[in-house]
Amino acid sequence: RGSSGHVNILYWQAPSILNPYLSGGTKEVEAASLIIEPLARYDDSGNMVPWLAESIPTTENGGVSDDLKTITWKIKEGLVWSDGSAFTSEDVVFTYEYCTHPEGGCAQGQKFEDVVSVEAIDDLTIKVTFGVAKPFPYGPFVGFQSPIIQKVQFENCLGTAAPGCTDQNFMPIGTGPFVVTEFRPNDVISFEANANYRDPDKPAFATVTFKGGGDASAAGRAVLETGEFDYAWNLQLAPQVLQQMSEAGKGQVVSAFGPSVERIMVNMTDPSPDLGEERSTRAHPHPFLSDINVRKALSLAIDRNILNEIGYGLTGKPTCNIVPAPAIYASTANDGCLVQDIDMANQILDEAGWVRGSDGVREKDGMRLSLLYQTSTNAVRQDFQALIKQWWSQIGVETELRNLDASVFFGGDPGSPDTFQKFFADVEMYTNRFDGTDPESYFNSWKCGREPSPENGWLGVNITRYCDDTYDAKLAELAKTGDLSRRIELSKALNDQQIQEYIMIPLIHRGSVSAHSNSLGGVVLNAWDSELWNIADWYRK
Amino acid sequence: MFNYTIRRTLLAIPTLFFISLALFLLLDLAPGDPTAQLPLTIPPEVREKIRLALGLGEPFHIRFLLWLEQFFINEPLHLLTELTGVDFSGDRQRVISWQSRSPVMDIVVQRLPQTLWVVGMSYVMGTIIALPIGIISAYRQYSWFDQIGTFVSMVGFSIPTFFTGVLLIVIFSVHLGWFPSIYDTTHVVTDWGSLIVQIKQMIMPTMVLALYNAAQISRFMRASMLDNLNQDYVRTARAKGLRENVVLLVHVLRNSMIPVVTVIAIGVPTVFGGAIITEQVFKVNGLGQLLITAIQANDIPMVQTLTFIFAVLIVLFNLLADILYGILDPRIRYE
Amino acid sequence: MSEDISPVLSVKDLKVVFSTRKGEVHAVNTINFDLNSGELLGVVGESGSGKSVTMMSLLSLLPSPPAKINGGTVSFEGKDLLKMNQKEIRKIRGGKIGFIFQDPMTSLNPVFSVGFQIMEPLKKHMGLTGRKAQDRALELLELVGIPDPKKRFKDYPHQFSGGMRQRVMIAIALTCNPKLLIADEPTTALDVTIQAQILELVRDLRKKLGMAIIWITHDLGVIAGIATRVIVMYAGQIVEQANVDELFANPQHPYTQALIETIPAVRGERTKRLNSIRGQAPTTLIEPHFCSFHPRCDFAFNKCTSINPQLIEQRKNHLVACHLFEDKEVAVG
Amino acid sequence: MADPRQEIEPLVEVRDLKVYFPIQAGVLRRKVGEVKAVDKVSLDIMKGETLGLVGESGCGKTTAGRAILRLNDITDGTVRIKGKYIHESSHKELRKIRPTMQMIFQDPQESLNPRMTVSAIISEPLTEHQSMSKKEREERVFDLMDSVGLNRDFASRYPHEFSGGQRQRIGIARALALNPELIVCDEPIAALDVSIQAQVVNLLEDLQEERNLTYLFISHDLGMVRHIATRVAVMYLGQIVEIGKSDSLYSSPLHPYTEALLSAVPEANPEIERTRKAIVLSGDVPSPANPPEGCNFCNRCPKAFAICLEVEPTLTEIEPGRFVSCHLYNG
Amino acid sequence: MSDVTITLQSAPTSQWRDIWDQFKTHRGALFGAIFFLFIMGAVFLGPFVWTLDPQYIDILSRDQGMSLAHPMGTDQLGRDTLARILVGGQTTVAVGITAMLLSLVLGTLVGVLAGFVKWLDGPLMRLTDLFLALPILPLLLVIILLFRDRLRVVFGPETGIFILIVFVIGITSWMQAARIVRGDVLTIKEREFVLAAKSIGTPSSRIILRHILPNVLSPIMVSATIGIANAIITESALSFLGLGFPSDFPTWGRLLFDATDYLQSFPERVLWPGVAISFTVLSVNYLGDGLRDALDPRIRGR
Ligand SMILES: Nc1ncnc2c1ncn2[C@@H]1O[C@H](COP(=O)(O)OP(=O)(O)OP(=O)(O)O)[C@@H](O)[C@H]1O
Ligand SMILES: Nc1ncnc2c1ncn2[C@@H]1O[C@H](COP(=O)(O)OP(=O)(O)OP(=O)(O)O)[C@@H](O)[C@H]1O
Ligand SMILES: [Mg+2]
Ligand SMILES: [Mg+2]
Repeated sequence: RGSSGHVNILYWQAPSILNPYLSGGTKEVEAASLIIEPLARYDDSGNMVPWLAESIPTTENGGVSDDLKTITWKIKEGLVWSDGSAFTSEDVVFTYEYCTHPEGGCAQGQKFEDVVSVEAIDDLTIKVTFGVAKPFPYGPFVGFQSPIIQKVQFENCLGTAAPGCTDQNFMPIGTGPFVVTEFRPNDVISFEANANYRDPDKPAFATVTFKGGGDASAAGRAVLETGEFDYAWNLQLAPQVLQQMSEAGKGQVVSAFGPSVERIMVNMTDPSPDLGEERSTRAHPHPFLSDINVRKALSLAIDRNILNEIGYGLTGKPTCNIVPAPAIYASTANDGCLVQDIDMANQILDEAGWVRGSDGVREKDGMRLSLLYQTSTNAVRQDFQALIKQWWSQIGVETELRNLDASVFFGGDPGSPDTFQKFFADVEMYTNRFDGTDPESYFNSWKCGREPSPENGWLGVNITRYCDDTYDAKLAELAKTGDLSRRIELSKALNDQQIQEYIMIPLIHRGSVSAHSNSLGGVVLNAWDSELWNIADWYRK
Repeated sequence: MFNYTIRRTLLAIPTLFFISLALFLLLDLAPGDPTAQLPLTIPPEVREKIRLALGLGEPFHIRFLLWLEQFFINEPLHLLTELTGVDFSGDRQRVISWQSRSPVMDIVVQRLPQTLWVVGMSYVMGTIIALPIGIISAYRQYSWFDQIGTFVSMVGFSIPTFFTGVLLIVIFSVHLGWFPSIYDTTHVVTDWGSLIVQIKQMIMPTMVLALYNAAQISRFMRASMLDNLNQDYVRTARAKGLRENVVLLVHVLRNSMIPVVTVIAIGVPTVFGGAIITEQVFKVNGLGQLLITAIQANDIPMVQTLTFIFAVLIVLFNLLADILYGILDPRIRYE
Repeated sequence: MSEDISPVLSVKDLKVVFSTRKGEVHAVNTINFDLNSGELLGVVGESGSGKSVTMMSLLSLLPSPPAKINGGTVSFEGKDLLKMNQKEIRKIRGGKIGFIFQDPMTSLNPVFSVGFQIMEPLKKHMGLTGRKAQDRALELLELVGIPDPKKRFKDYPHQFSGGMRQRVMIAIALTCNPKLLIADEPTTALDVTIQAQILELVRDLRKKLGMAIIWITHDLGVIAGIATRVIVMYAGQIVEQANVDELFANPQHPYTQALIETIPAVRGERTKRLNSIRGQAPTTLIEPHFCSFHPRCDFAFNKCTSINPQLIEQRKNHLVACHLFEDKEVAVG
Repeated sequence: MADPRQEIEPLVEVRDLKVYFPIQAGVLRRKVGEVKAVDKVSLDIMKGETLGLVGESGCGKTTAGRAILRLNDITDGTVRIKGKYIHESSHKELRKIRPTMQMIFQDPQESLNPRMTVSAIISEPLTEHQSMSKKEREERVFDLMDSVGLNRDFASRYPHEFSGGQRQRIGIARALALNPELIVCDEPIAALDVSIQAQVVNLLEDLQEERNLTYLFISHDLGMVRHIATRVAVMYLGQIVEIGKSDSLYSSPLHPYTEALLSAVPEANPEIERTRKAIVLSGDVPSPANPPEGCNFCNRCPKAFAICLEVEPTLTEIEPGRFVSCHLYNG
Repeated sequence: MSDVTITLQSAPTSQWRDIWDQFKTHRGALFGAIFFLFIMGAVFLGPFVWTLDPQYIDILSRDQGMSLAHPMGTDQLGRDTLARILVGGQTTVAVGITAMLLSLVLGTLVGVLAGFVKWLDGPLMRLTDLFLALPILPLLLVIILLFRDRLRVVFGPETGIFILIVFVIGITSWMQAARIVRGDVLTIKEREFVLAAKSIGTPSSRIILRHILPNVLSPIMVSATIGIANAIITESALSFLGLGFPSDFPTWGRLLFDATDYLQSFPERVLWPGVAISFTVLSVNYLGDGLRDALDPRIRGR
């Protein structure tokens, strides 16, 4: 333990807090994963592995009840917190209470959706009971967003008291390989090895500096070119920039694929400002995007290979699926879209009666194919926008580009017109993914009735406002199905329906990209969990 | 002079009140949401709950009054508590950052050292460089020194720091490896060696900013010197047989410094907030970076506090500039 | 005045030009004069005639560029001031030669106390420091008639009235017991009653200290009351030079004559209509090869437009530069 | 000559004119005192005459002149011009009266807008008050330039391209543009060279004759005032201390201040100068913010006696047309 | 005739000629003017000569160095850099000039009113203090939010955001000008020629227009040149912060910002916009120096 000395980690977005229940941001959750741990997590290939638990409970081993309503976890024996006290099931129960406190505003609340109770059967056994049948009961306490916090430490921080517990939020006591020695919000965290860590030989590093700030290219430069840092996270950079940086020979770029997909969402409702309150609501279908031919043409005109080459290179793959991973769920039915076919697109539009006007923009019944295309501010996305705009112009579609600050676009502020939920545009582009390895809730979000609207304060999740009975029927079936192969089948069908109706136009299956110095060993990039999930195994070569 | 000072100070109070009201209103109208940083997988209902937990639901005037109380009464009391160890503050509610759920002022205090070290130093450096340049350019007006000085200051003024910064990093960190490209805020100076490290990591950000500051200050200095060089009293001083550098550095400089000192004083607040881009480029996580991350994360209490602190500093240094003016210029002092 | 007394100051063929965008301004053009010890030389002439430039060039006080001394010698105590290096000339300035400027409002540095400004040359030239310098400065303030000098010592110039400031300027000029005092229009900015005070003071000081004085003014009345000898300048040249009584009694140059006649008197007969000199002062952009006054002169003839008259002794100790008298000069010479 | 007032009615009547400037100080900028720039000044100016106004710097000459034209706000007192009380006129009414009264300023450089051409400067009053075609206006400007002796070719030049005397002519032309009856000349020659002063004064005299102008001639050049003025008023510290016919005032000044003032003027004549004994007044003029108790002049007056320190003298007529404000004569 | 009065008797020259004559003598200004004209010509006429579409993506020819087909090379999407510099310059120069004009108009208005109208002085100067203390970034966010859509509807996306940016830069940078102008107005107001105008009966509005404004021209000129420079820099900083124009709409600031990522592989890519910005700012500055002198008849006379 501690033989490898010091390691420098650079997150260009700096963590502001180390309590993942108060801030669900990736940077916070990942930083916290050095300290606090869940009962089970996903490994680099997306398999669930027991972590603080003895094993993964299943229906087979009796951990999950047959009615799919309870799951019982067994904790490893002899676990201690970094302060030396014993880790018990009380802590797990407390974690549940902490996050579900009605006044708490817990960022990971959805992990505990449908949970009715969490009980400590004995010191090492916890039973979680759901209100409905849960074919996939691995929400609570699984994955890096749902780690266990110490009851003793957080006892007085429930509900409205939570924000006041600065010490606790900045220096949580955990079971992980490291403990915080100093925390400076949005700047830097210093860690040292946890003396009470369960594996006496780990971690290899005695101390960690976790620095934040700057931007991706500076982070890449610090690891790949100057060698000042050992590990840099989330290098969303153009492939050639990464390529040029790694030529310096100080480090290497690593990537791993999870379920993230960069896609274009098509607005099925009319975003015209003239509609006032009813703008982008299901009251008015979109004047021309309701025509599947138009949507299809838009998708056909895109060359996903070039997009990938420009924006992602080895860290992305062109895709035609909205659920490209885990591999078992990935459909192959739509792969035709990988080939750009402008002629075909033109032909489809011609046949559908969209004729080119004098300025080259197609029209029908006085309606011009003129789109507003919005996304968040990000160099790669803007390159994509420019390219796609040009391709669409080749099929007679006029495009206006707009990019919005990410904090506004993804902010969900009901007062702002620029959120992706309000979707006051014709198409928008962003990346989304689902949590863990089961896509059910993901599909569920595109259910009819879940679209954002003024009635629900624009809080819906069915962003495209697509509404279809057959889709909803398949979804209902999925919710009741426990059998994996049937689940896969249904999932693929749901995926294919979205794609073949051209409601969502997937572009790139994105991997997470990071870089580490050549002297850092043991890095196994994980797209399903925290990137730092195995930091206990890292060592200096 | 005393009256004048008091009068200016009293005037500052309503100004500050209106500034805080304006800032509050502005930020209230601004889009963005503290839940923006949450991943998309977090459902909107949860976001809404978090938002309510942050106290976003209250009406405007209540939040404003609450904030005024927190900022003007509770925070000073807490400060007092910390300084004296006697508990003045009780459990008064402090201004809490939405991002880190910790008192905003604590973080601000934490950021002060690097802000002062780097940005403050750059201002000092800029001034130190600028003054002699301004003096010489004025004394030798239209000489090659003056021409080059003008050219360099214009270039220094016109190139964005996000570009100069990256350029310096590429040259000095990547290719030459002389200086680190990332500022270590945890570094403590304890001995000679660590001082060298500190200086090394300060050089590049300091220089980038110093160039920018020096460009402006030297222009002012030059103009002011030129104004004074033509005054009658300069001729008197020469007629007394004083040496040229005495004439220049005692008689002319003192007079020329009067407007320049106020310009410098008024520029000080930018030290605290104006270096956003440079701080970003060199990862000097100072107050500027704090503001920008707070804006990006829509951490409204933090943004409010920081912008208001900057506003207070601006008003304060304007006041200070007025007072300095009086101290330097006897004509005002004896008003 | 006997001629064998060697003069304190002797200016020979002094020429000063300024280079400007429009060309070279010949501000001072071949000026010759001597100043004997104890004498008070009055210099009159209208604005721009080169009075100040002449005096400032003596001590190299002109900014150069644009000014350039285009030849000539200025011998002071046997040395040529124009050939001295910076260090030597600085010893003279404020030490051997004191200077008083026209505008007392701007000639003092506003940010230093009056005491400081008086002590500066004391420290520089007499090596006095601390108490001694202060005592001497107080003495000087007393001398120039500032009431309660101890109290006023630490005051700043803006706390003094115009007349008082001019007194302070005089005190500064007198700090090192100069041999020569050059006063450039010291009373022009002041009221008549204050001017009377200052003139009184200077007469007193001259009696007490006995230095030579050059007094520039364009008020002929002041000249009449204070000067022993007078120089009349026009367009950078001396057009007439004589003892004061002689000059007022027998002005020779048409310019001098006209000048004296244009002044309405306060006493005696009231003038019905003023005599005026037509036209206005010339520019000095070209080195004159003609009489500069000819466009305004009632007596001008051909020669005046083509030849620049020389300053010649027309009567004893009375020099005039005018073609009207050249025949006489030939006769005398 | 008989008293002119019996024949001609005064063009300007000023009674108890006061112009005070507030002094503000303290934290709240409250008024803590007043500069009594003009304090109870009464005078008449007859049609066609020149009234000289003399006095030391800061005694309130300019302020009085401006107040008469209502260019300053008047604190108290009345001003009547051509029988019309203008001290209470509104801006609109004033604008109508403006053409009858004009001003010529001390500094010809300062009083001309450096960014306007001569013709623009001279035609400004015309554009303000008369509707003329461009051609007519141009013609009028040329006429005016002729009458003040400026070459017509200079119309499109800027003030800085002229000598002081010429500039003053521009100022005079501007003042004449509207055919005024009263012109207040505020030290019109002070900034000029001796050789030029006479030109300007002669011009003023010629114009007066030609156009039957009335002048209030402010100056501290006592010689020039004597030359040009019919009557002279002497001011000290905001008050008129003596007023009378020019000749008699100069030959036998009554007020000690007038006496001292006149004696201080040097004469361009060495013989006179050698014998002349100036009355050198001690000290400076007191600040008009706190004038001395009693007679304003008492602290510098060589002839002051007890009562001067206590009682303020009033301006009384000693001889016909001769007023003095001094206890020596009030007794 | 003799030479003595030569200056006064030469034929009257036209005012513009005088200005030009004076301007010519200032070498820096002449250089600045020529260079600025060159830039204006290049960015506004250049696109007619160099007709490549700055938006056209030619993915095959991306990341090219300098060549005949692309004299300044191409960017990561194969867009022609020269065409983008030219078109980007239009926006940048237009933003610089209009924002400067706006801030000048505002600054002059406030300055003149504060200096001339006594009772407005206090309130307006407090307002100036207030604006000095306002943070530009949040302000920008708010303004963009509140007005973008309305302006987009009326003016279209690019003009709309142009107006916004100009507006934001304008209203956050007028304070210096206002202060300087106020100070100058306060002194000019006391000058005798203003009193002369009053004695003629010129109403205040015309006194301001005819006498005060022309005489505060030189501080305004100085503010103007600094203003252009400032606006150009601010616009580029906005690009850095991801605000500002649509991404496919080139400006020099954005080109420079986008290129910094490629600083090492393609250094020329930062060079072009960098040089363009600095030299424009520089030339404007020298130009301003010369203009200030040339517009002042007093200096011109010397
Ligand atoms: N710095 C300068 N640059 C150019 N010309 C100058 C400069 N200083 C003086 N001159 C010129 O030199 C000539 C003489 O000026 P000087 O100041 O000696 O006149 P003066 O007789 O002292 O006038 P005044 O009575 O106004 O003081 C003038 O024509 C003036 O224009
Ligand atoms: N606007 C003002 N505010 C305050 N005090 C003023 C103002 N204008 C003039 N004064 C004061 O009023 C007094 C009279 O001034 P005024 O200008 O009338 O004097 P003057 O006789 O014209 O002097 P000068 O001969 O110097 O022109 C002076 O003490 C002056 O300081
Ligand atoms: Mg002079
Ligand atoms: Mg006056």
